Amino acid sequence: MNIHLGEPVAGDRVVRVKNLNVSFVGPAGRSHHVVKNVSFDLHRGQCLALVGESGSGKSVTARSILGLSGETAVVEADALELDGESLLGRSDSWWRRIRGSRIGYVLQDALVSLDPLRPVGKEIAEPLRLHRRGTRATREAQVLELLERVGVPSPGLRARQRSGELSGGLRQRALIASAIALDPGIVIADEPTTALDVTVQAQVLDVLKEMLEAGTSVIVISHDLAVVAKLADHILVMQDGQIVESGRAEDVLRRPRHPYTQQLVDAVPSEHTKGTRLSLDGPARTRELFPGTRDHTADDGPLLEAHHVVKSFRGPDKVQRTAVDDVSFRLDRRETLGIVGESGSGKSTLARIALALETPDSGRVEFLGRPWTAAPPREQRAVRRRISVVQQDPLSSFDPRWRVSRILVDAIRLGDPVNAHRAEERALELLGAVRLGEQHLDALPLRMSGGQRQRVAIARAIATDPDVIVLDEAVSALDVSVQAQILDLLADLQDQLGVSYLFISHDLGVIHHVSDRVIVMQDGHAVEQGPADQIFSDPQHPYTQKLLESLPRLEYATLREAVSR
Amino acid sequence: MSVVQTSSPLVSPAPAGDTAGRRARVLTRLAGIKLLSSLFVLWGTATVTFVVLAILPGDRATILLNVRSGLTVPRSPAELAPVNREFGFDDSFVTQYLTYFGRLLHGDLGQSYQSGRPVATIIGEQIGPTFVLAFAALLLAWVLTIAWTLLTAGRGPRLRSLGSAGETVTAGLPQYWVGILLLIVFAAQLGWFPVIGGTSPSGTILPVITLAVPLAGFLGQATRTEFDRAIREPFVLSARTRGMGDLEVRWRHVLRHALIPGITLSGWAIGTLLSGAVLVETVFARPGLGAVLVTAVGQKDLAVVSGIVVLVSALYVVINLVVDVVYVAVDPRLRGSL
Amino acid sequence: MSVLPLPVPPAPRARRGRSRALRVPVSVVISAAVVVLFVVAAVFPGLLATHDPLKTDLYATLQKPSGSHWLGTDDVGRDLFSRIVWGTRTSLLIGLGVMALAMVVAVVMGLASGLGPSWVSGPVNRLLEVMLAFPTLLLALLLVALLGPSAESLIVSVGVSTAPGYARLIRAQTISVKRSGYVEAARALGHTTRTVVRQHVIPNAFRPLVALIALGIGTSVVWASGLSFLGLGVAPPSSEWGLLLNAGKTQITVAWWLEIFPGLAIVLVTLSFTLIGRYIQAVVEGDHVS
Amino acid sequence: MTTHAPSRSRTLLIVLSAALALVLSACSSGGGSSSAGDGKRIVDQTITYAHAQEPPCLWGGWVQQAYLSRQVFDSLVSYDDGKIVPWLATSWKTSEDGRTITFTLRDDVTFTDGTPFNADAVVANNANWAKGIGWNSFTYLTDAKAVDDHTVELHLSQRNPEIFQELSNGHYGIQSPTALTTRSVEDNCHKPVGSGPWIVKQWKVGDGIDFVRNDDYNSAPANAKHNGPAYQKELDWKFVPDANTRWSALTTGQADVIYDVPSVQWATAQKNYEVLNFVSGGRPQAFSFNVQQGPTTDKRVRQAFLYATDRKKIIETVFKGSVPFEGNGTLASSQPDYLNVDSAYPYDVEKANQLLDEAGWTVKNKDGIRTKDGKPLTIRLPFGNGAIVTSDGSAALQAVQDQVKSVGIDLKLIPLTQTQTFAGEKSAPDEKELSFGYWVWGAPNILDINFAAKQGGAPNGNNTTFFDDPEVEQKIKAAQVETDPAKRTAAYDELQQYFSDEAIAVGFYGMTYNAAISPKLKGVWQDQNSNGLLNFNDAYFVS
Repeated sequence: MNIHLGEPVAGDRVVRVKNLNVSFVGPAGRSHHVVKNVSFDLHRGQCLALVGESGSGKSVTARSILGLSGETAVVEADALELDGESLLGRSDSWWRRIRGSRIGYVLQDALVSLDPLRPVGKEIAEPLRLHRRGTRATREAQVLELLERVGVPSPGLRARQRSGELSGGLRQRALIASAIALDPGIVIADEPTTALDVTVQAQVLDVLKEMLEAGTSVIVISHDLAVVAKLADHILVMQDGQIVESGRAEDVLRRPRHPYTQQLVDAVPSEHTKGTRLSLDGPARTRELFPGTRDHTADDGPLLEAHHVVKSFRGPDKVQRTAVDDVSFRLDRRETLGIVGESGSGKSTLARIALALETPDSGRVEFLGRPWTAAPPREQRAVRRRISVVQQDPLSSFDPRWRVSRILVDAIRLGDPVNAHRAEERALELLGAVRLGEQHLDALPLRMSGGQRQRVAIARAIATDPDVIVLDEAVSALDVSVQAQILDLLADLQDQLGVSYLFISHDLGVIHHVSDRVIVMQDGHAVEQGPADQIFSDPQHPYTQKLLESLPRLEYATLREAVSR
Repeated sequence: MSVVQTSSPLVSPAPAGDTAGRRARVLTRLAGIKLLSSLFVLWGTATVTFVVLAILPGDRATILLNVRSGLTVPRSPAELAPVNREFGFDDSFVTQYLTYFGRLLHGDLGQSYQSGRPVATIIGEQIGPTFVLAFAALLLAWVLTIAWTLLTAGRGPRLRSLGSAGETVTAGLPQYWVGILLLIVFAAQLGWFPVIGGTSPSGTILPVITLAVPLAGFLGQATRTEFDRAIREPFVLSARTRGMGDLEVRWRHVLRHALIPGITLSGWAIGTLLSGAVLVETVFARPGLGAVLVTAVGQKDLAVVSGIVVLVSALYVVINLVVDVVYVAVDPRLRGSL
Repeated sequence: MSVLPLPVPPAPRARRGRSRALRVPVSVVISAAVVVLFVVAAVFPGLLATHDPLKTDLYATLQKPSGSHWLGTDDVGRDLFSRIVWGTRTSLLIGLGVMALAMVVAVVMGLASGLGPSWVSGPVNRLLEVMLAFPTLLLALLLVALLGPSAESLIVSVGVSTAPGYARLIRAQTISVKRSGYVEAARALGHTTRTVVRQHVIPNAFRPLVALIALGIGTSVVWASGLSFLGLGVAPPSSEWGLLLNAGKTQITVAWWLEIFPGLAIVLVTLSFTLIGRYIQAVVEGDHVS
Repeated sequence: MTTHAPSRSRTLLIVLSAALALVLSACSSGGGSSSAGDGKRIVDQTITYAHAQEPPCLWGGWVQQAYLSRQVFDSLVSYDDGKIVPWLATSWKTSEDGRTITFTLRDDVTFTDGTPFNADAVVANNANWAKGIGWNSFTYLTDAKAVDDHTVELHLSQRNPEIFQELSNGHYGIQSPTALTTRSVEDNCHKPVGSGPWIVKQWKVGDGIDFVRNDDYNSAPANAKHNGPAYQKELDWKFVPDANTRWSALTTGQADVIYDVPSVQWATAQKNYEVLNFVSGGRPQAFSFNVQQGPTTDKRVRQAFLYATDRKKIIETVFKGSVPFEGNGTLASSQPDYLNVDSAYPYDVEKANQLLDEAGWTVKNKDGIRTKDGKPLTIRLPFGNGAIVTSDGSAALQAVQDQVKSVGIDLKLIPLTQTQTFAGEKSAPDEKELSFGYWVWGAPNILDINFAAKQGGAPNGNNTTFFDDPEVEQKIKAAQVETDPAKRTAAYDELQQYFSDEAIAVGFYGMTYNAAISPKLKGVWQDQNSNGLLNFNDAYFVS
């Protein structure tokens, strides 16, 4: 399959890939074919995006251009060229000359892509040293220059620090600085904005944009269509190692032809998707789970109410820091209260207080008008089953020895000490409700996919027939289509069970999609609070405004929606 | 890695100004706590030693008389009385303990009641050879570990299993057995090393190897695990995308990470090396604390045993402090948490 | 030295993926076979031994390994192979006994330190620190001197001396489990502290113990034989392996087999238990294979 | 009053050796070697000697200390082939009642710290012996008195014809009284001052002792091969506990002399090296049956035990000729009044079984052990593992254990640690049926030491058989004060025969001190008194 990418934006072709195939030889000699007949060209100053979900072969494709697809990888291609030179069958020393100097690579997850034991300056200087550019002194100067170029404030200080001492955005920028140290003609950025707060994300995207404008060719790998939309000239959509769709960015995003692309585009939650389904899943059937146990519409008044909650912690350096400072909120029945904020804003602490896992230093939380955080442990336990939780990393919330059935039965019997046989049946019903089957009963969560685990976590959360579920970054680690399925499932559950959500996320799109009302948090303060639509359309607080400005929006998707629906 | 990632998001980098002062205060406080707990450990070990030796069967005065006269007979009260008086063996345990501890507090380790020599002198004579042995063994173990790890870890399956097998086998070797075999083969048969080497450098080689090989196997296991893990870390790939070669990646990036668990083990390793030294010194007839200790325990020579115990536990405390420092030197991430 | 009862290094994590994890490495299978063989030797020494291990034959002393004496004979004409086989009982029993005792002590101390209220954990921690400051052999030496030489006192002294190391591991594990997400999840579900401790903390804190025990048995055999070697072990004519090594030492120049084979037996047992232990560790820590 | 004076021939020998020494020193001042009958003599070198055990102190009552003391101290008299010859004392006489011995001392001897040797020195040392050795109950020595500057009297609590032999052993060395009174316990322990051929330069604990020559030495015993400073400049005394290591040190040339050759190498040692082999005085490694309580009070059980064991073959097999079999359990073969009873109790399993049947131990339990009234025939044998019984000795005991099992005796070997051994544990009559051990002593009053029921009013700890027969004890006491050699021999023969016939104390092997010497070194000799101390004063190398 040879896909024409349209007109080159400028200049000539720098990378040519024709029928690239990559397989990995497994331990038993079995071959695993992960990149299938991929072809594309990259031209000078062009930004090419590889889009797809985890495991679709994006990164392996990109790494093949650096000869780093892996020790056990078998790389075959009709053509694999860099500036007209073939990249096939090259020696290790040849590759070493190419890497860093002609192709820069920005790995995903800057947290672990910089050596945590070495100062950032050394890491950035490393390509210079390896390719014998300048002396130690000139390299030091150059590092500062590079840091400045990628917009790192006080570069002198930062160069001496280690990656662990830097924030995520600074780390990501340092990583980019290292990749562009030798002014390579091509930069490959693998998920450059994943796990970054939205304001930081915007800064990083700006750096990449500047590079493009300066004539560098960029290959950006991302599952985030909004990011891609902001940068890419051309998009390749990959699924299971194959390119399923390609073309100019605008065309692909606006008029996705392949069902997979359409599904991807639809799955992105935003202000426009509110009330719609993101996935192709039909509605979950959960209504019959708790037939007539409780009429959720009966009692009025707030379910959960926090009054002037303050909580501070002593850090490892023995310094007191206020994590949550005078936050109040109320959560009503069938309502979703979104709490949004960047990392360190105190969202998770607030969640733990809402779960009465932490006791606030001052202020209180009430459940159905009765003391909750201040109640004695015995009374708290009686309430706990009515307030469930789904965490970001479901795996760590499961006892590693327990299989799904035991996890569920444990929760079921806590809510309703039924006999063992009945509990098993209930477990199966719960699994059905979260769209898992009987075959998962005996599975260990470790062996399940991220989406499946999150479904198990949700099944456990609803097992006790709760009134409130606290969702702490519950969908943040999931691929967009899986996220879509989970969000749909959550919507169904709320719809059918009348449960309320305290939904915590750093993702503005997700928050907007799910929330009735939103609290925006910054440095422990609730800076703004109100109905979701109002906050998103007319933010009052400067911080909220800044957040929303930074948010890359999927403008093309909006267009598509307007056209097709 | 968990160490890094647990750094709570609540801890934002504090302004530089007051950090230095605060850190100094925190450090002083921590140093104080460390010192106190060290003193406690010293007191504890000295006390345990006293108690064990006190309840150790065998009458001290009898042992003293018998060792002096080369007999193995029970002694009559008439014979024992003067000895008991001389050494205070007939005092109550509390009195003996207070006397003993009072002396320790003054830094007086007392005298061996067998030879009448000050314990400080005895230890002073013997500590050198044992330390040379233990530290040389630790050094050699590290050299072996690093070389072996660089050579075999993170490689193809065959080399990897060879490397790991080598470690597993050597880690399980009984030292005294290795020592005997080395002594017979390399000293007695081949004559490459002296049979009774004493503390001479050539006589130190075989004992050091004997101690180092099993330790290297053990450190190697820990290092390899971490090496295999670290070499799969993204920062390694990151370094390679900059054009770094395989060897340099291992040396500059991976090895440093791989050393961390081994360094933690090194503090503990000194303890086992001292244990091992007891056996190895016996095999090689090498002077050192080991032989003195075994004899002193055999003769219930409290002053000598407790002197060695206090010394070794002081060493333990110091070594662990050193390990903490080295640890931080290798892993600067922990600097903030100190 | 697998002298190493203390900190057990994390085993290489088993590679993810079902197909891989389910396959038991050949080395582990062989180790298991070796262990089974030694266990048979320990339980039914008569089945394997070719001679009476105590039967002296003054007319067949220091015989080289041969068809009638597979591993040769010692200086009073006893069959070395049979002595090693019978010695397995003592040596393995000591290894098991040491681990049993060490584990009881370590579990009590580790749990008290990891789970106890501060008035319990504080003193226990201090005690642990003091015990850890004693080099293992020194403590064992003192204890053997206290108890006199016998298999029982070897068990007690090596067990008590190695326990603090294990206790520290158990404490660390307990604390990490206590802070784990699933304990929090169980609390959030409304389980009582007692249930959480019973259902999650204790079982998970104990999970590494199986591997630890397997690793520790080999180590204990080596420790105990070291004490025997110093003349502080089991009484003759037992053929505990350390004792065999101690006796073989004097004959090594003319009868190498007396020193080599008992040593190999120790190495073989230690190695097998280590490989099994590390495999279990890999399984427990990495993947959960049923 | 009997007077012992040096014989003429001895005097001649001393003169001759002194002359020879003069000649030698004259020659050696010119160069490093001089020629002698057996090739070129090399002097002023270092002798390296590898010994086994390291005592805490250089002198004292333990035999390991005597080896060292002998290098540094001289004694009053020396023992040579059954005779007492002069050393620091030139002549001596014994009073009528035998309780006062008067020594005439040499007047030309100085200790290495410059203190002159005289009667006061002997008085001071007598006090030191009483405290530092603690053997006065065996030697009956009480106090000493200086008669004049060079005449001294030693007083005894009872007649002791063997006192000279005892004084000539290594423990009764004479130290500088100045050093004893003015220096610390530690210094006197580790660097004592004597008038002997060697001076302690340094004691490296755990490693060895460096001795240097006493260049002014002029007080060799009459039985020495020369009088005068040692031929070699230094003596490196290494402590090497492992027998194989010592042997390897000899074969690789690292040691010139080694103590206690491993049995397995004895044949090779005899072939390739000069070997010295001395069976110590006193009592051999012997079995002592508990005759006070338990099954061994029955003579038939004791005899059956002995008939059931092929003791001679065991010793031959285990020790391979380095140590002799010894059937006498009361006196060592090197004792003048020793009686050979090796042919008593030959290996005879049938007889053993028959005796046991007669004694009523007829029923065998499932383990094949004989029982009587339901009680098994168990004989407990605690022994000092390492300290008293070597690993070879332990192997021999295990062979005994296996052999007696075949007649239905359950011999339980209970090894004691050094602590337990020196603490005198497991020595009560209800804790053991059998004891095993030796007693190095230079005189036949060992019988009194070992078989007297009481000692100084208290139970005699050295009496491991718990033997208590006033009549026999009387005979022992009479024998040791008997001055007529013929009567004395007869009395001791009777006693030895008695203990053998009654199977109370029966021997196993001679307590042997052997050494192997490199062919390059000549002239090393072993004192023939009780513990076979090595003399390096006369040693010289040949090319």
